[in-house]
Amino acid sequence: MAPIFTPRADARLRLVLVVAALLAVLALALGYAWARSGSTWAVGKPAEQPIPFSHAIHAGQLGLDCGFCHSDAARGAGAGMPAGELCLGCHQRVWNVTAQFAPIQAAVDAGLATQWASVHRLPDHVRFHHAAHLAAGVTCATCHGAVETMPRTVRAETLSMGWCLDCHRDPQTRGLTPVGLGAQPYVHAGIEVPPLTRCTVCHK
Amino acid sequence: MKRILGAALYWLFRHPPSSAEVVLPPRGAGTIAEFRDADALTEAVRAARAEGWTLFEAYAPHPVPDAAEAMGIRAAPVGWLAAGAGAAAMAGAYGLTMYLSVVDYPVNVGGRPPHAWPVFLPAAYILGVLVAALAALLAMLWLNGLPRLHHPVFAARGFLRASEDRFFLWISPDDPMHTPEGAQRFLRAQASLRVSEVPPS
Amino acid sequence: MSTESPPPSTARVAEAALRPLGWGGWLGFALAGAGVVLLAIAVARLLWVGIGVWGNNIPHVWGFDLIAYAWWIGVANAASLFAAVLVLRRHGLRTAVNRFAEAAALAAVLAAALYPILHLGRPWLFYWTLPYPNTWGLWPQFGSTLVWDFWGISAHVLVTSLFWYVGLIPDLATLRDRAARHGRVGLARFYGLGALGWRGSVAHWHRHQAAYRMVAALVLPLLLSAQTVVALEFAVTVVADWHQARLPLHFIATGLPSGLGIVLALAVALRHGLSLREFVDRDDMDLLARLLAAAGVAALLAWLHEAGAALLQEDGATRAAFLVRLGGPAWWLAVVMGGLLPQLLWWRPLRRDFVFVPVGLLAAAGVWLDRWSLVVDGISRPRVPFPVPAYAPSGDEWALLLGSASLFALALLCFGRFLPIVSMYETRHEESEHEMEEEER
Amino acid sequence: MSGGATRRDALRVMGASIALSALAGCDQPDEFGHPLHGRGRGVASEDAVFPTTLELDGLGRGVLVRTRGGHPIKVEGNPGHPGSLGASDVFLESAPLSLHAPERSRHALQRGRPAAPGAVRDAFAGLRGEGLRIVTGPLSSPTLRRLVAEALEASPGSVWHVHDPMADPASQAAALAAFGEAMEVLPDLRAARTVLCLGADPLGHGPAQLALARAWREGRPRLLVAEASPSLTGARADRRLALHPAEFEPLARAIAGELGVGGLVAGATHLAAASLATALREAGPGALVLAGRGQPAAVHAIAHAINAHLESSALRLISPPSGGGEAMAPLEEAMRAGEVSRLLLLDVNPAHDRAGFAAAMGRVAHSAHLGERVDETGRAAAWHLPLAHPLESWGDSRSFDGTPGIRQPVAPHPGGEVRGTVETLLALLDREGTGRDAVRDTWRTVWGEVDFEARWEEALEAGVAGEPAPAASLALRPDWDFPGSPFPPGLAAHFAPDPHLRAGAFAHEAWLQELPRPLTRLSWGNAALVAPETAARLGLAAGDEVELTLGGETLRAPVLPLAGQAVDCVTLPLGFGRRAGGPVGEGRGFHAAALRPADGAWVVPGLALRATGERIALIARESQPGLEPDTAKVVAPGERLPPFAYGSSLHQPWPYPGAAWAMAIDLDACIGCNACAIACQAENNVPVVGPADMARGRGLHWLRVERHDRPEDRSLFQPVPCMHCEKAPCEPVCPVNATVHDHEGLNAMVYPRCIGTRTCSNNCPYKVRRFNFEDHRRRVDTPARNPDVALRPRGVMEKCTYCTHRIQAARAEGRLDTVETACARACPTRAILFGDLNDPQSAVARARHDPRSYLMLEELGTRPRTSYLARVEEGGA
Repeated sequence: MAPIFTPRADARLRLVLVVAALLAVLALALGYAWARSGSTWAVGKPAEQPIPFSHAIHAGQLGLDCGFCHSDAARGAGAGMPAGELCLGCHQRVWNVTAQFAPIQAAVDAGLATQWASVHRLPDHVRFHHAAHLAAGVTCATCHGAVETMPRTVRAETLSMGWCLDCHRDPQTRGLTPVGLGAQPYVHAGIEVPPLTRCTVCHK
Repeated sequence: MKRILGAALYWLFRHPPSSAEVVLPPRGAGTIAEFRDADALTEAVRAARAEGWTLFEAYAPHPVPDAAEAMGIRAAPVGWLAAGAGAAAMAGAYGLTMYLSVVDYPVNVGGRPPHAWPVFLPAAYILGVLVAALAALLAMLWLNGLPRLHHPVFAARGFLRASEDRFFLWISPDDPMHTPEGAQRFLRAQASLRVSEVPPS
Repeated sequence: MSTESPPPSTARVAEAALRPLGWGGWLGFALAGAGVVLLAIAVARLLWVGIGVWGNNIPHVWGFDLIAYAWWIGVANAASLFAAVLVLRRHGLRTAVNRFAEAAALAAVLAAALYPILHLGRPWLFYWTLPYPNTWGLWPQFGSTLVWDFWGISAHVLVTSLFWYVGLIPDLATLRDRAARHGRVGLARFYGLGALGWRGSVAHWHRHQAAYRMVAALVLPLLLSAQTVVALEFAVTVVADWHQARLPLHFIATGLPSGLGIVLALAVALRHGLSLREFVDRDDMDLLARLLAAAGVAALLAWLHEAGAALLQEDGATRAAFLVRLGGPAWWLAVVMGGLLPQLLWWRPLRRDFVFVPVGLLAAAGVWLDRWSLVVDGISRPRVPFPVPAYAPSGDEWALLLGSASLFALALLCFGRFLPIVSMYETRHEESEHEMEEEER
Repeated sequence: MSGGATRRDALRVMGASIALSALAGCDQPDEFGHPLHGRGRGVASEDAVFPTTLELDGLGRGVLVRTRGGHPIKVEGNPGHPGSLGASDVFLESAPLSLHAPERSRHALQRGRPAAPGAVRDAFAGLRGEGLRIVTGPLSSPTLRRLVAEALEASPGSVWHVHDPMADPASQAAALAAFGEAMEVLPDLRAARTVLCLGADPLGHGPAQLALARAWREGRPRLLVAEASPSLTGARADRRLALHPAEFEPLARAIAGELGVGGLVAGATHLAAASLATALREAGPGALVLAGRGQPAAVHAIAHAINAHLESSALRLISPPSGGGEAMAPLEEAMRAGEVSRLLLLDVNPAHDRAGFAAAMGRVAHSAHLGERVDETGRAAAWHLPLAHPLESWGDSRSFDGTPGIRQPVAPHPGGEVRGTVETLLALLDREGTGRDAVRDTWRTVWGEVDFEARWEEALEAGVAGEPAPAASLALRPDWDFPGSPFPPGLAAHFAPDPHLRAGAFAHEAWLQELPRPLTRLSWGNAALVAPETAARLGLAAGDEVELTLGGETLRAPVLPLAGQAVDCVTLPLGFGRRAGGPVGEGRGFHAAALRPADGAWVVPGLALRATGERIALIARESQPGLEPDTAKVVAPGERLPPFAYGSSLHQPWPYPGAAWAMAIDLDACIGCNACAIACQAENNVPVVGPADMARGRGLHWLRVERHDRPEDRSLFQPVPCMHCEKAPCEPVCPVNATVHDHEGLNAMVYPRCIGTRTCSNNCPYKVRRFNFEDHRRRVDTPARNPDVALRPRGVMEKCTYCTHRIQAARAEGRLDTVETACARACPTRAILFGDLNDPQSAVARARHDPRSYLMLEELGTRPRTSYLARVEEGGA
């Protein structure tokens, strides 16, 4: 009687095995890439803002200092968003297109806060202190990118934990000088321990 | 690159698989003899070796160590491959553990030193055993040339009983000494129940 | 085809796998299937609502989950330990029971493997115990017994199934040819794929035997380590009653009656359910029964040691904690059901199939109660003053337990339905060896 | 957070599909496009702290309120205010929680239905005029007293009644008899040497607790306590007697007799009298006798007499800051008689506290109730007017010693029809102007126009607006004594405020409902407290339901046998059995006030009690003893404990350069007031799990206060936070590095990394780790939450962090030497010390070398950073 498997069967078997293996590898590779791709982290995606504010004009063409509007960055945890009064203070004189500033005007009149959409919001369990980073020598652009070139503000970095650790593992080699006794590396059992990678440094 | 790809495709789709024992139609697929028990088969194998046949296979429904020895088959490589793979896996696992928890991200866990070697051992050990077992199976398959779903001998008359209660000796047509007549003559000389030509498949 | 010789002895086994399913089989599948559906519901509720659906609290953070896990591992452990020893010793009993002992072990490991994942507060993140490159740059804590256990349980599943499959390859070839003879080509192809083109050349056999023994030899240390890791999850803690070096040994010893008890009950089911009395014959059953009794002795020694060490040798806290366990019924029931009951089997007149089933299952249940005594009663009194409400398992937990048992049953039914439950080639081998001996005489 | 929630939900559902890509190394990107508040006018983006005043029983305590983005997130004591001295209690700590309670009234209701816009004006119009009755709580507020007085003038024949369920008529009567005018005794526990408390509970919860507890801690007088039901003072007593209510007067008279107090009309004998009298005599002017709430007037009078006789220097007499006002009984009579047509109830709930009041209100044509929520009174009244939260409106008050303070709003006023008490009275008087103006007017009249603005600013900044009331020097009148009719023996009903709910005013605070009571350990309910002997005699066990009959009224309640309870005295905690006022309080426990007679008596004889055979599940978080002996050590005075002996270790200890945070808890100072526990809950967004899960043992309190038994049925309280062991057993068992040590020795819990194996909790010998069996985030995520502490999702562990966020904030502000955890900040007796071990000068470092210092479960070698100071008792352990 005829054998139950023709010679072709072996070829098919091998084909199936090889394709399955390739698919598995492909899936893992795709997952790996996806997790690290900028789009996954909303890099370069602008958020809906109450008014079409352009950093390119203010920080770029006019050359305003970041601290002019984000005045808390140098001393506080949050960088602070400008009060409506600050915006209108200038814009009553220059470029006072009232229609455009209606949302801010409304907020100011109501004594309420202007609701900007955050582009760099970190998860609830993360503590980020602007002043500490500026004091250590980190520039605004390190995390926020070249905002002075951005007509619509977008995220420049993934802000993933791994990305933070790139600096925190060894700030000194990047020319940064973290302040505070607790920030100096120390050796235990012959192994140098970078203190800025401890959980409580960044986590609530 | 192109060449590699071509080679791969050839390996995938080559048909029929080119292997020492394989014959291409329309030639006959060798000569086969059927035996009643293991002893007869073992004798036949010894005789075949004595007469200088080189490309032949003996089939049995259960292990026949004597016959295997008579054919000069060595099983040791299986064990060695498995052991080697296991040891390598064990070392690799420990190395990875150590690198990740000492070099890559040292953490103060319960006041232990980063390189707390005793607690790194169990996982490494288990991994070693796992890989060794896998290697044993793969080594066996590889040395046996399996998986191989199709084989000419399956076409032989009554060969289905080879997996139950019959013993067979098959001489490949590629054997330099092989001629249908010569093979049949030799096989009939053994205590075979029946000798037949394997039809091409 | 040649039909002049008598049909081979193992034909019955092969036919058992090929003949259509009887009403009893259908019933079995229906029941087990229903149980597995229940399991699916319990798991869905668990994932959606959370651990809150269970009866756990602080300090009883573990309950049925860890009890069932430790217990299933014990069953699997004892069963494949038993099978591996038979193979290595080339014991006559192996032809009869080691194939389904391996199968039982495999099914038990599958049931056990549910729990390590499902008991998590966030089960969908179980893979965080794997060292894979993630965007946090974080790694598992390799010192944790739970990480060891992750590898332990994965290795346990894989190696147990390897052990089972390697032994199965030649018999799959037999089924392939059987099916071909019946002209059922589809079925033949199905088995043929599993057989990987096995054609039984003596070379195949030679290397196959080497690999089979190799895996069997590897099963032993693996089982010990798998069981030990489970035990270490308790032993490395500072919980007064758990923090003891004797625990791994205790788990292995007390695990034996559970595995052997279940194998014994299954053997009876085979003898009658699939009417394979001559393959699993009286002597086999006798031997198995006496093994269970012996396992009972081992377990009794373990319990004796436990009590002695805790009461005479350990510090005050441990003694107090153990007295709490003695206060509950679980410990005593475990000793009676898992240790004393099997002792009856030393007595020949009691070695009857209708005795084996209840004794075997009760022994297994007894071991489950031992795990309860450890996991629940063992932490019912913390070292410091603390309000401790009683641990009351919820319906979801019972459903999960029942479900995992059904999974076990379903796996075994599938195995018994489609595969040879007795190792055919080894039976043949044995017979041929007998013939030779007779010839020599 | 909602973004986070959905993110996690999504994961929960499609966990499997995510798993693949995740295996390849992805975690969830954070949420994107959350609103970020630009600064509103006058709103700081960082914290702002406002001093203000919050009232308890009408008496003010100065607080500092921390706000973020204009929302109060934490209340702490104002060090400059005599009513708090920088500490806080459970009531102050839970104030911000009720700000965002969903059941709060926002609109006026007419007969239960939303009133038409503007109709509220008619309501006030209807109130003005002939025979207006104004019911308030006890008023210490100068402004309110002024406005009430003006309202009375405005409408002829109107009367001001004070409804105070916590009032003690007997003591007022006694003061009148003893001194001829209403006087209040301010004990000075700092100066006292021996204090005899006859049912008095100076260390117990109340408007003066914080000050008295601090004074007790500093002076450490000898406490001799005779009481019918266990109290916090009794727990800390040096000698404690459990007396049946009938025994107090005889005891008092006997002591007075022993001391030869003049003017004693009737004598008596009591076994304990001699020894107590001797103790008092030895103390001389340092002796002090305090008679407590519920004692007959005679006992109060005798206490005054003994103090006068011994020329005690440990007390001050002041005129009560919240005196005045008519009683309620006549009002109720008049209402029943239908003689009352206009009734205004300002932030009081007599319909709950007084059995027949709701019915009587039915006969009042025009009644209006001002309250934060529609409570029993609000339901019975024709009008319900929404009251602004104390943190939202202007006001002022006096503390227990008469020190005035101004209450300034720290949260935005809800506006609309919501009014503060002051604004409501202004509306009644049909005056223009805001509450702020009214308060300023009051103080302008007090201070005069001269540099008023400066004083006003100063008062606002200091949180204190003047001096304590002057001490009156009054001679004891010769005819001070009036023997009351002897108290009959037999079962007596003893009404008592619930430690957390008072008479029910705090029944809506979920934190206070859930936190186990210090002594009964009850949560989410009350029980009739009986002596174990009584329970044995009646064959009752904890949770058995009994039917209580008193003065014709009957009531069903579960019993709880309580060691230290006087035989034949049944204590009935008030504040429960609410039938309105929001889901948190409604239907919890039994309504003890229903049995209370109209005269507001605290102790009533002739209670009948019979078992119904039913059972009621009590949620009593009573701890069973641990396996290890003496986790709470007691030493004799001067006794030294052995220095720490760490277990030996294979590994060299991990170095901690920089700071090494540690805590020391003085068991000898702890009075078990639970302030630390609630402060921790407020600071760390600890969720409320509800009665069902509390009963199951799933409470999430990070800091628990254990109660240990001491001789004479006294108690030792032991706060148990995380020990932050240097060799933490919880860390090595975690498979994913979710709990690890940081470089300053904190045992960190990383919520986002936790997968919920719970093995760390299993391995924590101190049982301080809590597990989120459910997702509580939505309920916690109000504007009152602490934004510096992350919310924990379902299935993760959590525990005390040593307030690591406060450490980080302090580091950022460069004031690491002053960092304090929330519990340490709240503690009225400064029993909890926190600081840096590497700094030898820090209080913690010094406490570690105290001879009383010890570590819990030291023998395990876990090297806790939290150490304890043993309690000191005569004769030691």
